[in-house]
Amino acid sequence: MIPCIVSQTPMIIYIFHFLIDYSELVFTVVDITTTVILYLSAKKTALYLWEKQKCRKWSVDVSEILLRPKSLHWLPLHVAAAYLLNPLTVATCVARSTCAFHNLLLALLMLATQHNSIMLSAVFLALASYESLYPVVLLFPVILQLAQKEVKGKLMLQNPYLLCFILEYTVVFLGCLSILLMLSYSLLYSSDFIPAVYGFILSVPDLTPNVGLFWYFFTEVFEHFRLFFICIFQLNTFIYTLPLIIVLSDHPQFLMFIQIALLAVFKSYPNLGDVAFYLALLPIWSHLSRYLRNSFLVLCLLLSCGVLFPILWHLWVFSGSANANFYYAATLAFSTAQILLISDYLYAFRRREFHLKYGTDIKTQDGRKMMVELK
Amino acid sequence: MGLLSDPQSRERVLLFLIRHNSKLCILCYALGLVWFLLLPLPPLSAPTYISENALLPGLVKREFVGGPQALSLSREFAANKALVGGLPVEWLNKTMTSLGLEVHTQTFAVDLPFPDEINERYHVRGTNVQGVVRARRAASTEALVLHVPFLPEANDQAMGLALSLAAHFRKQVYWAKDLIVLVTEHDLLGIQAWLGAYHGINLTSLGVRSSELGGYCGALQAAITLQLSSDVATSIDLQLHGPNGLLPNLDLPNLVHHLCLHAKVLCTVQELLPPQEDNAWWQSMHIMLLQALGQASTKPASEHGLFLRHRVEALGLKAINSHRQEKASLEKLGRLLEGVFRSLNNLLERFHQSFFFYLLPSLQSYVSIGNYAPCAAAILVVLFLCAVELWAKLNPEKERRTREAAASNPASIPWLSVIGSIVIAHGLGIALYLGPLVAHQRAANYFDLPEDEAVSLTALGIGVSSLSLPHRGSTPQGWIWLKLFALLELGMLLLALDLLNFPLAFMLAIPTVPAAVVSQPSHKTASIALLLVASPAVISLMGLAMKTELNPHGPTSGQLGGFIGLFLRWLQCLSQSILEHQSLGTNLYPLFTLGLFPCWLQLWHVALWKE
Amino acid sequence: MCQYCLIQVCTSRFWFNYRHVANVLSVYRSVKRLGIPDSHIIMMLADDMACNARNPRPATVFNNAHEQINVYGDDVEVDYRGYEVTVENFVRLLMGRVPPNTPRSKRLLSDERSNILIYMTGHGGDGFLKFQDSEEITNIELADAFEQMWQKKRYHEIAFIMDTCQAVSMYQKFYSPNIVAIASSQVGEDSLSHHVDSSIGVYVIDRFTYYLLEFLEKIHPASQNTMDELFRVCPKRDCISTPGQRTDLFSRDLSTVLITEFFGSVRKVELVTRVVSVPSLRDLLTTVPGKKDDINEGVTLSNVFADQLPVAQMVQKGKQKEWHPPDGFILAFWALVLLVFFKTYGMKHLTFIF
Amino acid sequence: MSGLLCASFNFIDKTNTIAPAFGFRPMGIGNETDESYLRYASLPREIVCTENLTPWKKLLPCDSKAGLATLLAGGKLFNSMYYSLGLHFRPVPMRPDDAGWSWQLTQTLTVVFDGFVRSKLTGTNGWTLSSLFGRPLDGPCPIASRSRLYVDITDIEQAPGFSLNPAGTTVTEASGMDRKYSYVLYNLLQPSTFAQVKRLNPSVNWDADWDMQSQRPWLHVERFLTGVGLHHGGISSLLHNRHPNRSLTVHHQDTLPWFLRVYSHTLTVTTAGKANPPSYVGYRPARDRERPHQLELLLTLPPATITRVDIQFERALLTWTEYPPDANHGVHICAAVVTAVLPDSDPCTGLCSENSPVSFYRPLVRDTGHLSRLYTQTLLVSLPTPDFSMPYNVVCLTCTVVAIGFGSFHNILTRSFRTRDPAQASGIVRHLANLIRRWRGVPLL
Repeated sequence: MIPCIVSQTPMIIYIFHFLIDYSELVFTVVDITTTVILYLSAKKTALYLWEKQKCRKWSVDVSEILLRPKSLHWLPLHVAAAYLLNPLTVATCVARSTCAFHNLLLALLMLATQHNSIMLSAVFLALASYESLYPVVLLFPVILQLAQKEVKGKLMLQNPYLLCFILEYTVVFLGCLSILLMLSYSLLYSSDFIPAVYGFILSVPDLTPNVGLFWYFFTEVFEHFRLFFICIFQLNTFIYTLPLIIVLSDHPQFLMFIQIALLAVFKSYPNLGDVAFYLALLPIWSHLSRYLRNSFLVLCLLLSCGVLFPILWHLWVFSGSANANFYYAATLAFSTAQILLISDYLYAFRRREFHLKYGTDIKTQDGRKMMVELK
Repeated sequence: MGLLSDPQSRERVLLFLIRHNSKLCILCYALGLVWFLLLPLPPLSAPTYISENALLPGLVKREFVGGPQALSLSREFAANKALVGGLPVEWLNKTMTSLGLEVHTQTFAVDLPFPDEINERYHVRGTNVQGVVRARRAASTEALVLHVPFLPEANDQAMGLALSLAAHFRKQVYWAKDLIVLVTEHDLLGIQAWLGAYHGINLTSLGVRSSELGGYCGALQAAITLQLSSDVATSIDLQLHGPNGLLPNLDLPNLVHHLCLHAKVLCTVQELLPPQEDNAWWQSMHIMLLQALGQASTKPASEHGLFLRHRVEALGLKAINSHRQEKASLEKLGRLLEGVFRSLNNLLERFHQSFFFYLLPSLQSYVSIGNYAPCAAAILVVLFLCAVELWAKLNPEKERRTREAAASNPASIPWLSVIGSIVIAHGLGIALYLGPLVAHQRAANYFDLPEDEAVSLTALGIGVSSLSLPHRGSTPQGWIWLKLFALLELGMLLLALDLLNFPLAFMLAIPTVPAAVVSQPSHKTASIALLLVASPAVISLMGLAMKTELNPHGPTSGQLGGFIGLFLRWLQCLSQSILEHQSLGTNLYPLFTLGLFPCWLQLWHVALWKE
Repeated sequence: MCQYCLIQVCTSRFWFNYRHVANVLSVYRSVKRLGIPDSHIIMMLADDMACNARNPRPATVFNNAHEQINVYGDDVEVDYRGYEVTVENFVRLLMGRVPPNTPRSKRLLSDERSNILIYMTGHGGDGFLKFQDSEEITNIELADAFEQMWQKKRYHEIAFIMDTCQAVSMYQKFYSPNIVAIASSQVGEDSLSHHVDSSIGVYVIDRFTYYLLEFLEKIHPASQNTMDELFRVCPKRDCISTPGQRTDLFSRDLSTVLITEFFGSVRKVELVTRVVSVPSLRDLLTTVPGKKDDINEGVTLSNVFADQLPVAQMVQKGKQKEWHPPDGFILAFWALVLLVFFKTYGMKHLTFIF
Repeated sequence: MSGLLCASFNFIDKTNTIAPAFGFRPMGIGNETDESYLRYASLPREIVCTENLTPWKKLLPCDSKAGLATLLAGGKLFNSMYYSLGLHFRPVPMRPDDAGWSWQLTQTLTVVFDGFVRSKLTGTNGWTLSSLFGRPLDGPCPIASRSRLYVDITDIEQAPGFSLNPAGTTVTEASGMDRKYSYVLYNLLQPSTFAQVKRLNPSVNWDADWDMQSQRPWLHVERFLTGVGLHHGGISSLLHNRHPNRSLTVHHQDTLPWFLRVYSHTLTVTTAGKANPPSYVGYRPARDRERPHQLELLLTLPPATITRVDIQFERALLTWTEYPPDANHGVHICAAVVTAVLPDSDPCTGLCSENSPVSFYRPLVRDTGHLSRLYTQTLLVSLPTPDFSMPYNVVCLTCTVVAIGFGSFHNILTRSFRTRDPAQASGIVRHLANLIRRWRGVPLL
């Protein structure tokens, strides 16, 4: 494991080798492209949701929670605005974090997936996971999404078509990945970059403060527990994939969204750019807002964290009058807020599904309104 | 999570909040106020102590005997000052060299955005002189600063004392940190230039052109700014706060206070005698309020302040010569300083043991952040409660509205309707921030005013004109969104301020919070009245009035009493604060214009909301 | 193998702990006076007081305000100093589990015949002793360390002297045989400093050690004082704390044990009858040229000195071209991009993307 | 070594050792020595004190019993402005024009006394051997082959009322074109030296009004930190070339620890406001916890200018066990080394020029001029520190947050929705109610 100052992949470094001179321009362009792509993919998603809603059979009196063409019509615009006008995005762009590229790749991946082009999605997925490892987990939602079009028959594991499709796609993906790795090898004639990049991501050696949970924890944790906790935390990042697949198997879109959001919270070096990205996707699911439970609380938390981060950082690092704990507290609050947000959306989604199936107001025999709860 | 997940209990809590909201708000507000009033009393204000072991105050034998030398040097300095009619650089060079110091000079030049009428300066040219006592056996990785600001008509004795102290220190072998004797011109501008050059950065928006500095001594650990204009002193006043309410680590004032007790020199803060037994509460409250006002004004208490901004613990010592009996000679003061510097020299780590956030009811007791945070919290809670209520009021609306929204055009998506006024408010804030600097030139020529008055009048003009904007919302419920936004913004603002500069935050919160909570189109008059009281102008005016009231010396001569005088002084302060923001980076003006004013304007819109 | 070993530990850094270093050094001085050579003394000083820039009397450490004796002396040997003084090093030293490249002066060369005197001072608490103000050694760790020493036959008898706050708590957990322990203060008591030297500006010595030294000054290598007198050196009225001692682990009766068995070393001279032939210095020298010659045959060094500032080389090296990716890579890269593109949508579908 | 000299050399490890490409060329004969074996490390925190001096003296022929070494008493030496002990070990030719070679061990000790304070305290200008070292010389070391005492009177000769007694033999030596060193030599081995005086105690005196402003050396280096706060920062070096009309070529070598994340693209070299690109930049980036940054520059300093070398860095956060015990004091950054070949006219004291009779370094530089190696100040960088008392709390809190996430997702993902009649209160309430009902004999819920 050889973490150096730069722990980017050889490719991106090589590309920067050309772009470094006019980087401001590059980053602005990248962000705008991302916005456009998000717009396109959101449009596609809206259509997708609409058709899905049409072709399904609903229970009675669910009219009020159904999607409406008007809202769907304005949805892509909202998404684009939410990304481009988000102060976090602007901040990321100003800070020139390579996270912008990462977001671009994710957006491309989504677009490609929407367009059911196996090759492209595989390429972008490979690129994304080549850049920062974690997007590997997006493999499953992508497969599910594509399978809905490509595979005939029900999406059951017994279905041989599905199996061979999964196989095919995985092979393509791995192929792209290995080609990328080989390219970077041919770039350096050494494979040092693999530990340098992925080792750096997995075994968290750089403890520079960020908005995540890892840095202060691994600053303070006792030496002999370090490895154990690293395993636990990294596991925690990936562990949600399986249950999510089981529960959301026929809503790959939402699955993908939740996955991206979770990565943004639990990855080892999270940054505001990731948060901005999945916040930008929220408008797609604005029809869930009815079932959100503590949106206001989350709103306040996120806002105050946004204010507290720079201030506590300044107090700790520049005026030296506060210590690390203050900033750490802010990161804790931020993570909690995000977790609440995501779990809320998940809850709302399932609740809506439930109501779509059984109707919005379920009555008992004597006409009292039944209440719904998780059991 | 139980509360958050179980729908029933959440409903119940929400209902409870909404039902008793007004009571709760009043309760919290009152709690905050009362708590603040109780702060000077024992359980909340603990007795001070020195928490850094390494200081070892008062163990050393004081050997300074340079009293007469100090006197003669100060006389000589005064003579040369009169001769040159400014800072006698050559003389200082010669003297310091003859005393064995390593001398470096730095010339600097600053151009203020507009002439400063109070100190009569516009294009400032100056020189800083810096004499270094190299620690013999240390690798000059750390340094202490003894800073003597050059004042045209005062501070000669300070210069003499500093020089003779340096001469004494030069002979000693026990230094682990270099000692810099620093003489700066043009009070804050000079020290700003020096610190900027020393750290190779510029923290202000003004370009300071300064010559290359020599004689670097590594990291500055602590600085003492000395003001002494008489041959004897009756008391020493500690000047604590720097720009933007920064405070030195509590150990530093404690150290000096401890040594003063040791040397039997009276030591005060805010130039007020330590509280006596009878009505101790009011006296300590008085001191505390003065400190709070000082911090809230974001103006450094003395030249030491800028050290604090560069992460150097610093303290201003101002010797006062009143009619009291027991006087301290220069020699005694010199020994006091010697003690201070030897203690600082003993320090190994940087100051980090004691508090950075505190209020001083007196030098014997302090209020730590943990004890005053509750008032801030209580008052912020008021805003939060109010916001929750609004949100709850909005929620049933929201669903109906979304349905309509789907049907009708998107422009009536509820919160879109208020974006206009929000943008306008902030735009006006920016205009108010930039306006004076851009427009003062023209205004001055047009009305032929002195420029700084032109500046403040422009600001005032922009501010007032912004009140007469159309307050027309398209939707009946729009004002709720607007108010919600304003409340959140105000809350965030105050939250941020509470961390940076508590006194300022508190003084803003006291008037603005009730106004913000009350303001509604339904009861206009009350909300308008409150809002007027809470308007930035009135707040700052009140602050100024309070300051003059509490000022121990009473209103200084040459100021008109009464409201007119107050108003004129307020105008001055306005231009001053703009100037200081430009030259020293104090953030009162941007805070008021970019932060408070837009919030207030939105609330104003809310109050005058028309269908 | 040394018969009498001495470990002295001062565990506290920072200038204001001057007195702890003074304690250790004054004990060091008096035992040297009683004949223990430097090679048998292992001294750990957590910070350098003598050459600390804050010390007005450089290269000296005094243990009382009159500054008669400089306990630092001119030939002091500090074996572990500064950051080297850690719990790990101390325990390793006791157990002899030092890394192989450790010099002899940093090892405790003792066997089952050696009496060891351990003197520790620093900032203590109930059941622990702070090292360097950052880590602690607990009394249990210490007791286990002694037990291991005993098992590995690293000592015959140990005299353990401790001058910290609540020092008694440190020896309560001992369970290995042949240890006699003396501590400056009971649990819950602080052991206080004796007095200030106002010209140096610090407390110069702790009370217990001060009176211990008063006692040791009277001892000379042949004196017959016994260990139990050691327990009476510092009555409560002198050092405000009450010293404690522990003798139950010690097999012999302390009134028969001489102080000098721990605090001094009486060397036994053994007369040999046979003549030992020592090779003379000249012989050694004569062997050197021979070695030198075959060196010359081995490597032929050009008899010139290296150019100290090879500007030419550096400039030439500075001019070398910057890194450039292999052409193969570039070709492959762009080829791949185009391939992917056309594979997915040929020219005709370009419109289809947007 | 560490045992021999009581110094903590065992702290030298790969995290503070660099392999300079061009600095520190072998001082001995033989160009062919392989640079790949060359290592350079320094411990900026280490203090030199009596316990180091003592073993150093023990290496001398008759340790401190006789000869010059008797002067070296810790008390006086360590009370000086500057002192340095040196041990140099190198191969040298046996005899001139001889292929044979042998090892040479050179021990150097440099002390700078504070003349100013002495003259202030004792009101006299001048010094005697005993006033500097606390005692005069009595006799040489008997087994020494060469034992001499030089007094450099180059500048001071012109001083009014200059006097030196007892007079010794004066040696003047022209080194270079315009510079002339003159020394007074006392050869301790000559019996004549101790013939008239029992103990040799040379004393130099001059009149009060002459100030000791000797010419300052051509090359002067200053190094300092810039920036405020614990995140960004910069290290700047000022290299003064005071030579009126000759530009100097210097080699600037810097070692920075890995936890300062130095950005090589921020390296700027400016002379009088204009960029002055170095003709060679050797930069080897650090690896976390493995090796430090290594920066070597070849600079050309125009005559009579100040050249400024800036480089920016960011501070990294270490794990709480990696901090030194006095973490809030900061860490010391070891000095940069500036190597230059100065013209012989450099007005520094004879000691630093190889051509001076006291020097054992026979000409090492082929062209005229002598090698001089300047070490800058060490720097004190304060690092951002975590709260050392927090580990348990942090572990608990962070795990709690993760647990909240896990718990809530677990809830939502594993359970499914059910409808329930709100009339019947949930769980425990119902049980209580039932208890009461049973007691009252009312039908249960």
